[in-house]
Amino acid sequence: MVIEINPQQQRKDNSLTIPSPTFYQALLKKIQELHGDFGAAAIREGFAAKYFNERTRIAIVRARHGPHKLITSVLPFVKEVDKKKVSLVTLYTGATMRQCFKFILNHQQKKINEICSTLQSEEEKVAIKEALLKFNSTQTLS
Amino acid sequence: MLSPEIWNFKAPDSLVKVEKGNIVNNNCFNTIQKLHHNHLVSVVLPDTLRVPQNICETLKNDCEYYKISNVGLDELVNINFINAFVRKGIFISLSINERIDCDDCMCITPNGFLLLSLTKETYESLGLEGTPSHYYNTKQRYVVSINLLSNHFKPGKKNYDRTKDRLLTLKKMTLLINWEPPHLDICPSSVAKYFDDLKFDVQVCLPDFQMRTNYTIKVPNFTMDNIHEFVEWLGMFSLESDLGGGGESYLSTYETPQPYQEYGQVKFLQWRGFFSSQQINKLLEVLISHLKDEEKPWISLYVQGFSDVVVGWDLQEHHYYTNGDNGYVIVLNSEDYMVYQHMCSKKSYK
Amino acid sequence: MESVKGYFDYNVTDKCISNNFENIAKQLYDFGYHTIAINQTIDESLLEESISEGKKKKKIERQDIVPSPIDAKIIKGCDKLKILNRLTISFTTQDIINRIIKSPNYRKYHIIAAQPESQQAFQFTCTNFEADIFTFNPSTKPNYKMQRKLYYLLVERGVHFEIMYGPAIEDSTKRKNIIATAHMYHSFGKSRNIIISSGITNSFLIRNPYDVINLGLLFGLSDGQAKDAIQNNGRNVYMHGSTVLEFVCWKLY
Amino acid sequence: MTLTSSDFSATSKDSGKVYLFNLLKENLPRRTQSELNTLTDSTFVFTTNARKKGKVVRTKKQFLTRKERKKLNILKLPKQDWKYDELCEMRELWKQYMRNNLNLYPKIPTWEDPNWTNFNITLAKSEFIGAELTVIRSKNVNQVGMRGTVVLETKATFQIVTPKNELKILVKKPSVFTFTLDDMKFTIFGKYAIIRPSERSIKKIKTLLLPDL
Amino acid sequence: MYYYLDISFVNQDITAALFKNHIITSIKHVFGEIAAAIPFDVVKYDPSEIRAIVRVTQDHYVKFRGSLTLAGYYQGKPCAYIVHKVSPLLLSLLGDSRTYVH
Repeated sequence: MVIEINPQQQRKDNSLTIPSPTFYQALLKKIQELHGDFGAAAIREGFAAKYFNERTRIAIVRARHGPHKLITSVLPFVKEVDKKKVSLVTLYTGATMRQCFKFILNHQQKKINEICSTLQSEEEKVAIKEALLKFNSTQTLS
Repeated sequence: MLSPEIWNFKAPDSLVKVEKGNIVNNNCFNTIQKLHHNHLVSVVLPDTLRVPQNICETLKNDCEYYKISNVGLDELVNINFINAFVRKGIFISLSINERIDCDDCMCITPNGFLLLSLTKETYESLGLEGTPSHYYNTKQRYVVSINLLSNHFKPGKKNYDRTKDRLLTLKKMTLLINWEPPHLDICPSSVAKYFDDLKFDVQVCLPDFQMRTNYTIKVPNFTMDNIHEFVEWLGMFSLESDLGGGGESYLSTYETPQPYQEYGQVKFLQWRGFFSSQQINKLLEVLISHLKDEEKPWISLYVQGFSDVVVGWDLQEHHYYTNGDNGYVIVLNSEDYMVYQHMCSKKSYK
Repeated sequence: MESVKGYFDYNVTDKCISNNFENIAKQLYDFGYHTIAINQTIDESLLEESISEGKKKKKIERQDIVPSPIDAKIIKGCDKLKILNRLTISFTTQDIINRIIKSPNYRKYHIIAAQPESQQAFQFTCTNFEADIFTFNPSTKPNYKMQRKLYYLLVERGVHFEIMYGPAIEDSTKRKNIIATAHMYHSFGKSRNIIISSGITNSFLIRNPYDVINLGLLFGLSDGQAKDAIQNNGRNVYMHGSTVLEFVCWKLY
Repeated sequence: MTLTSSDFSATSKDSGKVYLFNLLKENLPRRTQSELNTLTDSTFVFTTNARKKGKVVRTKKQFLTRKERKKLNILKLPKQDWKYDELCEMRELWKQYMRNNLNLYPKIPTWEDPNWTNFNITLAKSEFIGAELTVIRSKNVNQVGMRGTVVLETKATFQIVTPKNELKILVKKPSVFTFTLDDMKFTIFGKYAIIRPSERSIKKIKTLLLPDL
Repeated sequence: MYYYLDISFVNQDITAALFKNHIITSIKHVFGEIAAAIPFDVVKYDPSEIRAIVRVTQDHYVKFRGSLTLAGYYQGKPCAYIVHKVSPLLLSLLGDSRTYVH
């Protein structure tokens, strides 16, 4: 699942730094709270959450086919990660990593066009473009 | 990697058959015929001040049954026993203190079948022809059926001798016996005397009878559409649970089904023991005659079979997954009747 | 080779032998467990000192590392209850096993359970250790990697996988480990050859067989498998436990 | 250097040697000329795999072929006229054979003793003809309860004579047999005994056997 | 479409409301908040024997009964729920032929 994390107070270049383990712990705690021991045990096999890109605030969560319903049901309730007020939005749930990365690429493409239309000066456009595309798809999940 | 079901689990299912119709051509009787071994009978009589004596008597006098402990099964196959009791009158018997899902059980049906439900090991060392049970796909349980009344089942015949000495190898069981003599002058206790001479310890058991009256009860009138709520109310009433009296109570949100009337007294009668289907028939006739002469909203009769019986409904195999109940509810009023049959499910567990 | 019947409970720990075993056995029998196994464990750690001090003293003391099986004096009231002896060996390396197998007490046990603690030990159980039950320690996460191939290898050799519900009742981390391992068994080998046992230490943790069948559904077993978990698979374990080396075996008359 | 046919026909034994000498002198390299005269006494075999073709001697036939035996129907035992009590001395003989077969062990071992396995192996290798077998458990149900003296044992069946003087064929695979010797009761699991009796003494049975049907 | 359970509570005596409350907490413990909202009714409560009849919908029955078996502690002290009889028909809880002494 591809998730976008929107913090409450916007930083100036709206980037957000969250270490992946705390994001993983926050999700696990919320599932334990909402789905109890049974839920926490059900998703433990093959559950991984990685926070990828500070600037575009995208995280990827991997879960097995049956228990992924638990995660989608928990995401709207996650309010606070690493003592920062956040709200999670699921952008895409796909079965393979390739699909997720393809989605992320054209998601960022859309983001760039948005930002380019607002900015006028040329060099700002170039800076934003290469910052967004820094994300490389070869990074594998832990 | 396939992951197990974690969201909605399916409860073990059971089979319900509902049958409605006009009281004139009711066939409650053949449903009663189907269930041979009955353990618990309960009757609900709304709006009655005094229960007529003949209702209480039908299942009380001469309804004794006998408990015989550690009987070898070859006694039941011995020919003069068959000629004396099984051929004449209606003879039913059942093994108790044995679990149908892990031990070996025995039962005799009125039409003269001796049925054994055996585990794999006892079946293989018994040596009588049997069919693997429908519910276990790994052939862990077998059902052996011996027809006692068939005419070639006589001493001297190969089949008879083999059955007799093979049954010796089975372990001894405690049995319940209920025999109805063909005509009235033979006393039903001659079965007990027969076993007494053979030096088995025989106990006479009387069915225990309870009667209870509840006052000012909201009774739903019997309509053909919401049968389930009606049967549920019957259960609530028989177990004396709170019938959703006041407003919102924390404990239970149960309300009596809507079109109800208030009655001063409602009687609840319950018999427990070992009854044959003929005795239940007599009780139903008495109830129908009682319904005719006194005007009643409705009358309900609930009969529950044994949970460890080899054959549930008319030679259909019975099993005990987490609950082994088979029973039926009959509700009558002046124009129509309803039979609510509740059986164990027919699916074998995979 | 007497026939064993009724429901099976293969993990009555020896801790509950100390305090009034009678009413525990009585309660088990009334619930329907006609065959139980008293479980004695050998932990590898306590084996260490016995070996090391053996070397120090240079005297090979013949102390047998396998405790002698508790002979169940017939408990009052339920002589029908069949009591077996089970030995659980939790080990990380292979060399302990050879010492255990050689000890004379080892052959007195009806059922042998293996509890590997490391990948190498797990590999050894899969290939050539004659165990009847494969158990795991609920309080720690399993530190060996299970695969589908190894699971089926164990299934062909007739080894049964044990899930305990006693510790699941006591403590929530144990409960999570047990449920996660049960789901892992389901995803690796469609939860074949699974038995559910109690692993009880006191009489409050005993549950009746139909609750255990319902618990089996939660552990990812189908309804037939849940029923077999405490009934037919128990019989297979007993049969596997008493394998004979020749097709002729004998008993005194 | 081409040989003409005349060389061959005219040469007698010693001229062959001379011819050989010249042949070697020409072909061998210069350096080995001196050893040539030492070569005279070694013999060279030029024909590679010539084998003496002897006449094939057919071994004399010891026994009838299977087809002949079938024609004379020796293979099948007669169904009728068996006398159970006539076989009693055969039973005694077998008991005697089993006793001295088993008294190699002073104390009969139990399951825990170390020599339990080889006690079993001697049992497995012993002969069963003449034993008094009863079937205690079997998958096909009408075989259960049969009792009799084993008269013939084949790969898949025991043929027994029951006390009612009938010859019965018991299939080994689905059933469990027992026989008693003085005060000891022996159980045989049929499905592991499916070996031809002649091979049974030779074959090593080392698999793990489940005592179950 | 309902399932009925005949449950008795071992070890301490406890009032009806506390009984239901403890069931809810044990469900929350095992299956979490979402499952704690399972609608179930304690239809009959007998304080002398601490025995109750509970009605639960059919698709929540397995989770409900699972959390009952996995409930082990009440206010620190060990406790246990014993399920005597279970049936989709309420009338069959009137009597159990297995435990009846003739």
